[in-house]
Amino acid sequence: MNNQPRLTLHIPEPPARPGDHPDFGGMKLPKAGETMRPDVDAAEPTMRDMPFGLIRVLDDGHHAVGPWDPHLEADVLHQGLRAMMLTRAFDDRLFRAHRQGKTSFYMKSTGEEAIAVAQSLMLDARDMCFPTYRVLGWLMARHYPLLDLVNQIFSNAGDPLRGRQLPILYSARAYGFYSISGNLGSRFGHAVGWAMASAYKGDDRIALAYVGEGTTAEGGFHEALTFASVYRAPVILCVTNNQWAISSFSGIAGANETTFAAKALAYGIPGLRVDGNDFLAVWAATQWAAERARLNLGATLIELFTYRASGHSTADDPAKYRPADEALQWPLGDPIERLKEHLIARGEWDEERHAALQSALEDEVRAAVRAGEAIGTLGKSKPELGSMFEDVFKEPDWRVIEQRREMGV
Amino acid sequence: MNNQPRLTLHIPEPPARPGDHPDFGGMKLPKAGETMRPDVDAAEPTMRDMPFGLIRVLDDGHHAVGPWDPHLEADVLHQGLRAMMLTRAFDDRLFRAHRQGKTSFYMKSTGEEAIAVAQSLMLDARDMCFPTYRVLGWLMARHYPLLDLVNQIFSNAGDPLRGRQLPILYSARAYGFYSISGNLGSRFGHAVGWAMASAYKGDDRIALAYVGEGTTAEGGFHEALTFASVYRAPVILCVTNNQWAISSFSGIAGANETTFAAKALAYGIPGLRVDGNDFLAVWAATQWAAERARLNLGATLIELFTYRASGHSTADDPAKYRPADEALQWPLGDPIERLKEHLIARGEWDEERHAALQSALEDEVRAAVRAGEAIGTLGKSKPELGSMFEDVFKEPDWRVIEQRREMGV
Amino acid sequence: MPVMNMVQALNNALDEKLGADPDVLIFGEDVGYFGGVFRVTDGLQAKHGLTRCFDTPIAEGGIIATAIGMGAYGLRPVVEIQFADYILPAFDQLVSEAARLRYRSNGEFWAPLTVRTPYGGGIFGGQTHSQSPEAIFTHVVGLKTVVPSNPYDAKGLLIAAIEDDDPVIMLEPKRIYNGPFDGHHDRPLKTWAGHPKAEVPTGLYRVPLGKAAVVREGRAVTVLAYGTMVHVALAGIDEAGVDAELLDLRSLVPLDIEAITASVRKTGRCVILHEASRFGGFGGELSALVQERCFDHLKAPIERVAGWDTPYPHAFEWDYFPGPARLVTALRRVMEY
Amino acid sequence: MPVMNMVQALNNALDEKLGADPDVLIFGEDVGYFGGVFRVTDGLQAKHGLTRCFDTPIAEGGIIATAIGMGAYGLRPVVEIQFADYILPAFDQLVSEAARLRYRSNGEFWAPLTVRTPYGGGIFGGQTHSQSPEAIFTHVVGLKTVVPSNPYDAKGLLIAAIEDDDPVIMLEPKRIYNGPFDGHHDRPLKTWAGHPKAEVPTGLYRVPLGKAAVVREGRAVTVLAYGTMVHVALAGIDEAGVDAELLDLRSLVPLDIEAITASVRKTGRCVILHEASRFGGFGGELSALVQERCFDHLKAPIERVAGWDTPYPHAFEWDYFPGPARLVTALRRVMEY
Ligand SMILES: Cc1ncc(C[n+]2csc(CCOP(=O)(O)OP(=O)(O)O)c2C)c(N)n1
Ligand SMILES: Cc1ncc(C[n+]2csc(CCOP(=O)(O)OP(=O)(O)O)c2C)c(N)n1
Ligand SMILES: [Mg+2]
Ligand SMILES: [Mg+2]
Repeated sequence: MNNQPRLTLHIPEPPARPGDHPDFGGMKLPKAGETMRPDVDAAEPTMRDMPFGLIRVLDDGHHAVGPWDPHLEADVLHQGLRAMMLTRAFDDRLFRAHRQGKTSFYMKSTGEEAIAVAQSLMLDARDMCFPTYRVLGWLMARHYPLLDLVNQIFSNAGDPLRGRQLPILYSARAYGFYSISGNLGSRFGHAVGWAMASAYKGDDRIALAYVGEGTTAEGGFHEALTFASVYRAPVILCVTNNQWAISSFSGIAGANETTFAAKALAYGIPGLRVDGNDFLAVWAATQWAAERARLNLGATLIELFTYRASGHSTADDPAKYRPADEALQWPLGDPIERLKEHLIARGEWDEERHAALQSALEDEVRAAVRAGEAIGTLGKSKPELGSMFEDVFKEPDWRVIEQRREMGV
Repeated sequence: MNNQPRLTLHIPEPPARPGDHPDFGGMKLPKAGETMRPDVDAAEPTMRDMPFGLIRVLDDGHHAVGPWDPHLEADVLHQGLRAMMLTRAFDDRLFRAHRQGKTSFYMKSTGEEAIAVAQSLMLDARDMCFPTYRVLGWLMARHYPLLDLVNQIFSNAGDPLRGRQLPILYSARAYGFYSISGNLGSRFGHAVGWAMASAYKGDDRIALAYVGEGTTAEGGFHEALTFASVYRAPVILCVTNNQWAISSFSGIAGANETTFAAKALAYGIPGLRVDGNDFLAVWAATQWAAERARLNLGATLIELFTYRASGHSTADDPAKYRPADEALQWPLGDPIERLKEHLIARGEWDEERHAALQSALEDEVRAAVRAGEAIGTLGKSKPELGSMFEDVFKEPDWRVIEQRREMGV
Repeated sequence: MPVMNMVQALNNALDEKLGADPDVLIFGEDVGYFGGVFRVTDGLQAKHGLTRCFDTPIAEGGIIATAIGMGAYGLRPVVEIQFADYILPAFDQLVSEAARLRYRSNGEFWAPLTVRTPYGGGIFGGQTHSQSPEAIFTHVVGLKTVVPSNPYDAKGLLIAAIEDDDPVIMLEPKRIYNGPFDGHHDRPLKTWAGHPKAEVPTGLYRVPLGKAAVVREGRAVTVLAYGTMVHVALAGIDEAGVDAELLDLRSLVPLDIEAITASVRKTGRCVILHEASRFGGFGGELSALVQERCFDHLKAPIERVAGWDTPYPHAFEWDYFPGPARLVTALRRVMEY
Repeated sequence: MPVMNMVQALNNALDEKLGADPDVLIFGEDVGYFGGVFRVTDGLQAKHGLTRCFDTPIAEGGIIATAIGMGAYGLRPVVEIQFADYILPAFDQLVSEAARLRYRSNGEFWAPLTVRTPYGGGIFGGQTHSQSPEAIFTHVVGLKTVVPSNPYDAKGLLIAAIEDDDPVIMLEPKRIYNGPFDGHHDRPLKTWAGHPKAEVPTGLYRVPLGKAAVVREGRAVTVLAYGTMVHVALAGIDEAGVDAELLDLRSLVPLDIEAITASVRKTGRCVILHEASRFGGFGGELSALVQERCFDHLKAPIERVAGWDTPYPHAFEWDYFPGPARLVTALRRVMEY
């Protein structure tokens, strides 16, 4: 052993830090249309290279190409575009509301809007999404009332969650949107259990769940995948790889060693790697996975390859740890721009209509925020105080009854 | 969706239950010598089929064949054979000691002896093993005193762990053997941390850790592999796939969907699948992984394909959940028999010497048990009572000082 | 009336709930074909079918997460954690998810799961098959924790737990699965036969969560206990020869504060008995509550008799275990105060 | 002497330990290049090198497991869990492994790790960035738990924790990272400037684990507090106008039982203040201990002022938080008893 090198501890580092020039040139990106589309019932061994491809539909000329083209009606694309634009307009406005002191916290999904919007539109109303904090698009695509969002963010008297939760940790059962919590990843396994319950009951509803690429390191991620694989749960398990987990680049989660989609290989389930900024690709991959799930073929893991164009949250300043212009260099572009250009290329859209829609959506958001402000921003208006003692259990026990009395409410 | 089938919940079941005829005929087993041996510094993408092969060296005629033949001296093989036979003799004797009421619990490693013995001999004295309860062979290969084992099992005045632990949950730092605990899998990550520490210090020591195939489902397994991969820890992570986890067949851990070695693909590290009943194959795979580790090339996952020939523990009756003769049908035979036949085929061994060794080892074990009994079996002799209040912390605090006083010791 | 031990009573409760409610299902490590390492689910898969009672991967966090998701869908999962010592990998799921889902979603989702798990020592299980983790659950808002001490209560509490719309942890004192145990480990084993609480009615009945049982009436001192310790308490009271009132708490959360308060106000003395380590144990909460609510009635300090502040050592099981002798000492001290 | 806030004092402790001991290293989520979401590790990677202070995957259990393995090798890892709410996925590692390794191996291996984690509410963090989980650690035999209330103690306790050969959890009250906070959330923010305990010497010094500090001497009632609540207690005592003695416990395990007992024996009254939910909280243990050891000296019931038995609701942060008003009520009640 003595003439062998001394061991050294390897700590991964991102290619560029503040002051460096961001360079995605080394990134190997298959062309649109290049990655094959297996049959949904293809044998697992034949799909083992899927995690190393990249499902892309929109080419550089904004045309839909290749085996994954879902051949969507323009109508669906218009719905998608609108929901994505609404998501971004809402994010921008509410982020500013935080800066103005109107609430305690906010998180944007800028650059990632295609993911939740396409998946929300693709799945059924009766299916259930187990969200992260970065999939507002799901609710936007399903026309969740903006005012309810604003009231939740302001924790005011109109808050549908009665002030219980940090801003944006929504719950919206009627919209197929499970309760979010601050804890990363701890609902991934709930999606599997929910899907198993649907199968147990002979129902036809399926579940979809999200985690960020950083969160894939949690043990619960593995446990959820193990259960999903063993019981062939009808669930779509999504990893939103936006390259960053607060200040940690994806290499800290293992991205330098393999893809996140490759984690599917550990469980013998298909792992798709998808351009997350390509609305059509996200739709197509989701459709494929949903079909598998509904045919009792089990779970699919989907890595949605994207980029977190904004800071992590209002508490974050990304210029401290990555080049300020890194987002602009992202080789897969902006999902809204790309869908817009596709519609224009199809002759279904133009710049004027786009600008008009943009300003209509901004108005809609502004009106909702005004209505929320009229009820009250954080601390200026509250749900009924006594409600803080409700729902600890279905029926209160003597502890909260006594404590509520002590508070005099 | 309406003309689609109703969902059903899939619960995996083993091929045979008590009363059925065990049939391993469907098992796809590559021939000895068939699975290729990549260079230790081969690129990860070129090794992605390794988890689906099976590294075997001993062929049906008991000859060592193929690229993985480690070309070992007979001397090493004799050491290995002796340690394996000693392990089995000890297991049999102490299992009976439990039946005779001499202790509270025992677990055997029958059928799996090649694994720990080969790995213990292959690695260096300064390396560290993070064991399970089924790798007694590690200590046997390194000549750990039998009497210390017996005393630990009897929790008597001679117990090196002073009565703190359930029988067989040894700790033997000087033998490169980390403290075992009843909790499954919770030391897998310690091995990674230990190996990272070695790398941090520029040392050349590496770590090896075990879990059973059932335990791979625990979240900690995934977290350990994630850290091992991200920091390229010099560690060998072993899954002992003995087909059973108490009464649950390996399909409950995902074996029907893919191999356990394939879990390596999730982390971009090599995953070797090895005939765990083939001493030479285990040695060769371990050597390959150790070389990688020492060359700063990082971690390897090894699935050791074997069969738990005995019950789970003294508390278990396997005839309740699997065919009574399933062990005999195991297509990869018995590790001791196979190494013995190989030595005979090499002209280095014969039946007489084998029988003589067997009875010498039985004598050795009997003598150790007698010596342990002379000190005392469980409850008949104890370490000093006051010692139960020591080592909670390095220095006792007032609580244990007061409580010890209350006990009058 | 059928006579059952605790294992049979629990099995019977599960059997009847599986039969009565198609939304009830059972899973956990080795609970399926084999019927569980303590045999509590014996025969249930054969009788009710593969999907009603099945084995899981060894991942306690995954088991609880799956159960929460099923609960959110509308099922009533009953899961087994093989030993309470191994519930810790699921602690985050229990605390951050099961216990908080109803509150944080303003009642949109909830987690009506029941977690059964054998706990406690006295079986030479060593450090990791002997622990009593109740205190780390009782502090968690949103979790209920119950502990039966006999077959009748075991069945009734389990049915009540399954029917409850909130997460319930049922700690099953494994030392008394097959017979009551009073701490005299050197005496012959007893079975449940002949014990009045081993008469277990067929059919669904409930022991309500939140109601203690007065096991023995008395005027001199109140003893609070649960699980195995109820039997130890009876022995200790007997040996001390004091006119003690013994409360079997049965449910730690919700706690029957009225029964406790009424008893201590009557007796003026209180001794708390549990097997878990003393420091930070549930006895601290009980002591604080009693002191707060019965201060003027107290004639002597409230005493705690509990496991030592060490792990549970294999060789010294009976030195760690707070048996009748330790209770007798405490009772005498309290009475002589 | 340099004036530091708590973040700076902690950073300084880490900086000096990294400089003095090559076996000390730091890791956790976002602690490397970025310096931690609360900036406690700011600049340490740049100054001491990539392997001395680095980012980890988001896996709290993995972080603790890695640290235990490093500790077994011989290093002294200091890890950060980004919020105490997120320490739960690592609970099994802390309890079953870190806390038990020395005992079960009869001293062959031990786990000298330090776990730093910001805890407590008052920053509008909602349910999962506000909790105070000390009680689930103080019950665990083999774990030490400390809580500083000012910059001087923060540095001294952290150094002592790192040098300790047993696992230590350091709960950092994030509400007072940048300034003392007395619970009057509607008053202007204070910084540490001018506070005597913000004078932090350079160089290595220790605040011993297990020693409480008498923050204010008094004869009428003893107030026990730690972390942020020390400042709330000062305000409440002031507003109640009582001659209270205030003990800052600093270390919950090991606990300075002598200081507590001596004080309550002197004053005859005791009020315990903590931010965690009351039921099963650490206050229960404190109350039980005080009652057991000072029974004859008690002139009034021991009171607990604590968070309610609900999750920490975002909108009602200040209704949940046990501020000075609640303490004043308790102090008056105790004094008038
Ligand atoms: C269990 C847990 N650990 C740590 C945190 C703190 N935290 C919040 S967001 C975040 C990064 C998550 O990154 P990723 O999973 O990639 O999701 P993204 O924010 O990029 O969408 C961390 C570490 C948490 N909320 N929960
Ligand atoms: C965390 C944890 N969960 C459950 C158990 C109970 N248990 C002990 S051994 C065992 C089966 C382990 O099977 P496997 O990992 O395949 O190892 P093998 O016994 O086959 O060597 C179980 C479930 C435990 N000891 N620890
Ligand atoms: Mg991310
Ligand atoms: Mg096994």
